[in-house]
Amino acid sequence: MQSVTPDLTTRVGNVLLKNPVMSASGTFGYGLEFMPFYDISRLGAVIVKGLSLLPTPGNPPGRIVETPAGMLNAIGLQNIGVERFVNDVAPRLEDAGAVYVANIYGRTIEEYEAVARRLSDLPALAAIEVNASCPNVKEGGIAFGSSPEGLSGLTRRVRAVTGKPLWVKLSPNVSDIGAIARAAEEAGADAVTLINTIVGMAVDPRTRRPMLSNVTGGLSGPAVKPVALRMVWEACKAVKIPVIGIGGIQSPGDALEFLLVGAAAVQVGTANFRNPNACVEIVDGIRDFFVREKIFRLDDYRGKLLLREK
Amino acid sequence: MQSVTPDLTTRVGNVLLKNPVMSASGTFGYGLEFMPFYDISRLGAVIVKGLSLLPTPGNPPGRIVETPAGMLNAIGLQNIGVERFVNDVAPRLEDAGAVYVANIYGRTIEEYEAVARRLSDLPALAAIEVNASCPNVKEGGIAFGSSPEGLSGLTRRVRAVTGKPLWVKLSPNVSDIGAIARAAEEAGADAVTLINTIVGMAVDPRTRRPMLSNVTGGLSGPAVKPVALRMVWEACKAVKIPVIGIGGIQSPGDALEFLLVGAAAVQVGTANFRNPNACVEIVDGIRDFFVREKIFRLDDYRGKLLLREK
Amino acid sequence: MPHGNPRFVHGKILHNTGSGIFYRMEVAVPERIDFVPGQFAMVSGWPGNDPLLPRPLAIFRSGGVRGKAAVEFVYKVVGRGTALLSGLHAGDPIALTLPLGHGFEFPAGDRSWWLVGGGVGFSSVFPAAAALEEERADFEIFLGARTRDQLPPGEWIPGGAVAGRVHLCTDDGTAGFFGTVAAALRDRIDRRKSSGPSRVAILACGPHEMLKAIAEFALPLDIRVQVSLESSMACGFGVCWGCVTAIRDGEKSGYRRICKEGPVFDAREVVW
Amino acid sequence: MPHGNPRFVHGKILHNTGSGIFYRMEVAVPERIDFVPGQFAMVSGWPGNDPLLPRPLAIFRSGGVRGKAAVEFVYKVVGRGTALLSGLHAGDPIALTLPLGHGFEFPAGDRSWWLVGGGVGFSSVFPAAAALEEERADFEIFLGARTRDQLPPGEWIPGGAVAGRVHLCTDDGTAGFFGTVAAALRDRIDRRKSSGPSRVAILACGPHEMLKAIAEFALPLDIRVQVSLESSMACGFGVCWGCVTAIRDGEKSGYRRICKEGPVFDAREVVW
Ligand SMILES: Cc1cc2nc3c(=O)[nH]c(=O)nc-3n(C[C@H](O)[C@H](O)[C@H](O)COP(=O)(O)OP(=O)(O)OC[C@H]3O[C@@H](n4cnc5c(N)ncnc54)[C@H](O)[C@@H]3O)c2cc1C
Ligand SMILES: Cc1cc2nc3c(=O)[nH]c(=O)nc-3n(C[C@H](O)[C@H](O)[C@H](O)COP(=O)(O)OP(=O)(O)OC[C@H]3O[C@@H](n4cnc5c(N)ncnc54)[C@H](O)[C@@H]3O)c2cc1C
Ligand SMILES: Cc1cc2nc3c(=O)[nH]c(=O)nc-3n(C[C@H](O)[C@H](O)[C@H](O)COP(=O)(O)O)c2cc1C
Ligand SMILES: Cc1cc2nc3c(=O)[nH]c(=O)nc-3n(C[C@H](O)[C@H](O)[C@H](O)COP(=O)(O)O)c2cc1C
Ligand code: FES
Ligand code: FES
Repeated sequence: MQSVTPDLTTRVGNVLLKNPVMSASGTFGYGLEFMPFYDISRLGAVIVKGLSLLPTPGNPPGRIVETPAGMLNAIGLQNIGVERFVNDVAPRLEDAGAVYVANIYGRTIEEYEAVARRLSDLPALAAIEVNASCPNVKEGGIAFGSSPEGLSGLTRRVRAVTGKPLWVKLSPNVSDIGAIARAAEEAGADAVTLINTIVGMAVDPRTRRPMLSNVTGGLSGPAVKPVALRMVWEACKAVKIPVIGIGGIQSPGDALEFLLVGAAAVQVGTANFRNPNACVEIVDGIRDFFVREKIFRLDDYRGKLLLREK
Repeated sequence: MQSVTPDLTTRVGNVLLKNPVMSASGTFGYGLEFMPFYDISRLGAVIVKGLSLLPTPGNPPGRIVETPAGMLNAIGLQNIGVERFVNDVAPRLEDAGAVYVANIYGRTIEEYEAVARRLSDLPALAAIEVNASCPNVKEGGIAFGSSPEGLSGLTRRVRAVTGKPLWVKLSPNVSDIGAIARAAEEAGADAVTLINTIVGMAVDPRTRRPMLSNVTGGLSGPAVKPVALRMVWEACKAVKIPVIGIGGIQSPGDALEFLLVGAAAVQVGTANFRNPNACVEIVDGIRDFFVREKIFRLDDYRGKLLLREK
Repeated sequence: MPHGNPRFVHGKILHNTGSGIFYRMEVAVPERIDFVPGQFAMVSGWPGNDPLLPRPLAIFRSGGVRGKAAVEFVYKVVGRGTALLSGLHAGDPIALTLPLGHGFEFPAGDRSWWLVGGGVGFSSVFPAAAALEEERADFEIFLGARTRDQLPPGEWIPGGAVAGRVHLCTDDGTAGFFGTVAAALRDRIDRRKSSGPSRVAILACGPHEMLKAIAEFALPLDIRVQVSLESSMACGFGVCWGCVTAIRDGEKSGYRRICKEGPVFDAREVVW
Repeated sequence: MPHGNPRFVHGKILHNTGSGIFYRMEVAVPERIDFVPGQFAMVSGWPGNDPLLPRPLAIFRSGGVRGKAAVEFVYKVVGRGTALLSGLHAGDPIALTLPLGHGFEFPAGDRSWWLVGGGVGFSSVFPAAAALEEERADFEIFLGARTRDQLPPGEWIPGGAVAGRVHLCTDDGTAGFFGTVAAALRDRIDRRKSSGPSRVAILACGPHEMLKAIAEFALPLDIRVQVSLESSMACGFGVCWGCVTAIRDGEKSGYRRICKEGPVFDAREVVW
């Protein structure tokens, strides 16, 4: 008996992805760094490091620290700036056949607008993901991202300057993730991505100093997965637009958990560090699981969490 | 050269503790269960399982699930009720020479008041810790605990019915922990305890069912330590009343991190499960560290985090 | 047998070797551990916090004296924790909290004991058999497994694989009785009608479905059944309330801790 | 030497044995790994997610052909990751991403190479020595350690512990030069004034303070110094921006990734 290859395609708004696995911004460089490891066109999409209007130097060293089953980072959004991305990187991503999405941030709403506008010149760019939630720079959008009103304003303004599909990346450092997701939806987002990192801290009891130059940093990795999954589930219940799930995904099983609670697609971040092949191994693992469980289409599985009736 | 025994005493409001290490509510039973392992009077204090007005059956099985470096629980506050605690347990804790604190919750503010009132009859009870943050029962106080207004109301009402020192245990599932801590302070709390568990979730991709009967549960253990430490630091900056730090503490080093950012004392929860001696080993480890580093009094170390001038 | 107080001890592995699908691990401990068959230990023997929680394993054997005391466990690799255990070597450190829980009860009186182990469940009924053997009590052992290779080696059976006393059952018929251990028990009861089933008491440990099947046919026949239940556990000594099962006991019905009031329960009280 | 593309491979430990304070671990890999001295691997060989991140180790040696290829590492146990590595046995699996980073450069031209390893830093300078030995280039080795037992075994030194070519230095004087390796280098320079220091190039790996001391006295003398820097790393291949150091390079100054643009930098560019 021959097994039918399951259909892993998924839609994020009007973006059609060949499978639901994307790389997470800030953990995948500009995508090109992974080409020695595998053909990046095999991913649903590549999300590149957060881009700002001008090149950004980032925070002083003492940028990462390992924590139990996780890590804190305070990179401070070091990046080459949107101009070099458009000129030098984007053409090479296109040559590689990758579907790619640009993650952006600004110190002010005007900067967000400017970056979005410049990126709109790239015909092949699949979508713009607005980082409204970086905890590591004062200007990283968290000011906009931690209240429904702030997020609504930012989303509306960026929405107005670009025809590209607009994904809004949400902060988990909030009381009510559903309300935040709804704010993004009402302001015109085509999808929401969550979670960004959770603000955390580590200090050295002997030297009495913080481990990060920035004092606090963003927690990511397997440690946060249970929190991310709960928030994705809540967001899926709160909005009609697609939800992209992220946070601690390391294995096909982890990705399936997010799809099961309703995510349209997932992103894989910290897992790339330990295993550069993590993203493609997750694609293959999801396919194998579907073959084994006789599931023919992603849509027959997605959001099909079984709850006991009360 | 003989080494001086460092002075580990600490004050939480007007409660004097012989050392800053307490057990965390819900992870230490009623304290008596630890007597085969060690003399519980060696702890700063014993905080017992959350007590309600009437005995509470708790949630159906499927109450715990392990996660990377953490665990989710949805016990649903199963407990023997305040009456049995006062009659059967409290006298035995007193016989054991333990300093003990009762953690309480109610389905309504009136129930909180009733439990607090009944406990005030216990002369030896050191303090009442109000759980305003249990994520696992609708009535667990999280409704009161996730907004400054709700918390303020609850705190004021309980404050009015008891002369006991009042500690308010805060939920980490909020946007601004500083504001929540201030609300408790302004409403008359003698101390704040944080963090309670972070709401999380786990599902089984094969059976498509939640792993917990309650669907979501509370995340605890080393995984949450960086988040807890950051919140404790923020709370210490926000209020003048003592802050009791908790979340993922497993080792003397972990406890020292919380003291360094300003906690007056710490609580140890999940760590008791893997190592029943965790609490006393942490007391001893802190003492050894102080001896090694020639620190004579806890107060010479507490809150002495060194930050670079900006 | 009285249930003693638990201790937390640091042990050192003496040997840890696989035999078919089972591993048998002996651990040197600081002092002799007395236990009641059915009691267990919480075991953790890996560095780091993932997995975080210790794993419950029945105490299979315990012996020696202070300075030379040792306990033994038998386990099957089913997931991450047991896989980590199986990778440990002689000399490696391991932490144990033990003895824990409420074990099997052996009320005095003339009766025949039927000890039933499904899968790795034999690990808590063999100690019961060893105790009965010591008392020269009358017992039979029923062992169920999916296939022949999933049965424990004969030499692990207390008193040896005495014909007539040990009944092997396999789901695929590759050894002994062709069918479930519950079916074999029923069979045995039918053949024994004459002497009256009320003089039999069953002690069982194994998959939930097996225990349930045994309770369903044995309880109506007035056979006393004690079952050892399983659950995920965080603490193992009664302080987290994570491991409960619903128990029916008149006024006192409610959720009971498998690690404290159990793991052994009277099958009549279990809400199946 | 050109810097090849990195790969992610699953290896199997061939041996992993301690020698004094150092472990030497050989790993069978699917295909031959060509590397430039100073390049490294990200290594993770433990189950579970705690510790989460792989650990950087310099490639000490690489050889063999497809099917029989192997790489070797030398490490010192300083924390949890290296402790876990030291507990692995022959046959255990281990994951490697390699070769990574920008290694030492060996510009053509007649010069004398001084290779400096402080602590376990010899692990990236010995490969450089081996390459120079192959080219019959002129080199000397300086090894610094706190005490005699913290020096690598003589037989690990490429070309052997040839007198006059290998200079041992200990902080406590228990072997060789009594003082830091930087002091020994200065000493050597003084004694060599005649032939002109400009024909010397230094390659160094070790504690930051040692590298800084070397740069401080050697750069003003116009000696070219390459240093291999360390940092905590998450990815090791340039995608997380976690491992940066400040680099001074005119227009292009800024934070550079130690794992990608380094670990070897021209000492003139490092902001010490
Ligand atoms: C009182 C008691 C005594 C036990 N004695 C023994 C013994 O002597 N020998 C032995 O081999 N096993 C015994 N077990 C079962 C053993 O504890 C589990 O197999 C073990 O905890 C699994 O850990 P893991 O990390 O390998 O598996 P995990 O990775 O945690 O889980 C793997 C699979 O096993 C299932 N599982 C996990 N824990 C349990 C559990 N406690 N009960 C049932 N299924 C579980 C999971 O749902 C999952 O499907 C006992 C259990 C209890 C409660
Ligand atoms: C490019 C490169 C090549 C290296 N090559 C080797 C080698 O060949 N052999 C070898 O033994 N070591 C080498 N190291 C250092 C090695 O990576 C660290 O010793 C190791 O990561 C420590 O891990 P751990 O879990 O044992 O210690 P941890 O528990 O993580 O830390 C223990 C202590 O070591 C310190 N530490 C941790 N990581 C580093 C680091 N990267 N640099 C400096 N201090 C650190 C910590 O601050 C802490 O004080 C290299 C490092 C780099 C960056
Ligand atoms: C080193 C690092 C850098 C990151 N940089 C960005 C960024 O530039 N923009 C962004 O939106 N998220 C950034 N993130 C957040 C991740 O995209 C992701 O939301 C988070 O890490 C949780 O997923 P994970 O647990 O799979 O890593 C970064 C995360 C890490 C670890
Ligand atoms: C099984 C379990 C039960 C708990 N029950 C309570 C409770 O009754 N009342 C309460 O205030 N907190 C309760 N908590 C929260 C802990 O007291 C503590 O705030 C939390 O677990 C974080 O600390 P830890 O990481 O050290 O466990 C419980 C936690 C666990 C794991
Ligand atoms: S496992 Fe904690 S109460 Fe049973
Ligand atoms: S370690 Fe990730 S960029 Fe260097």
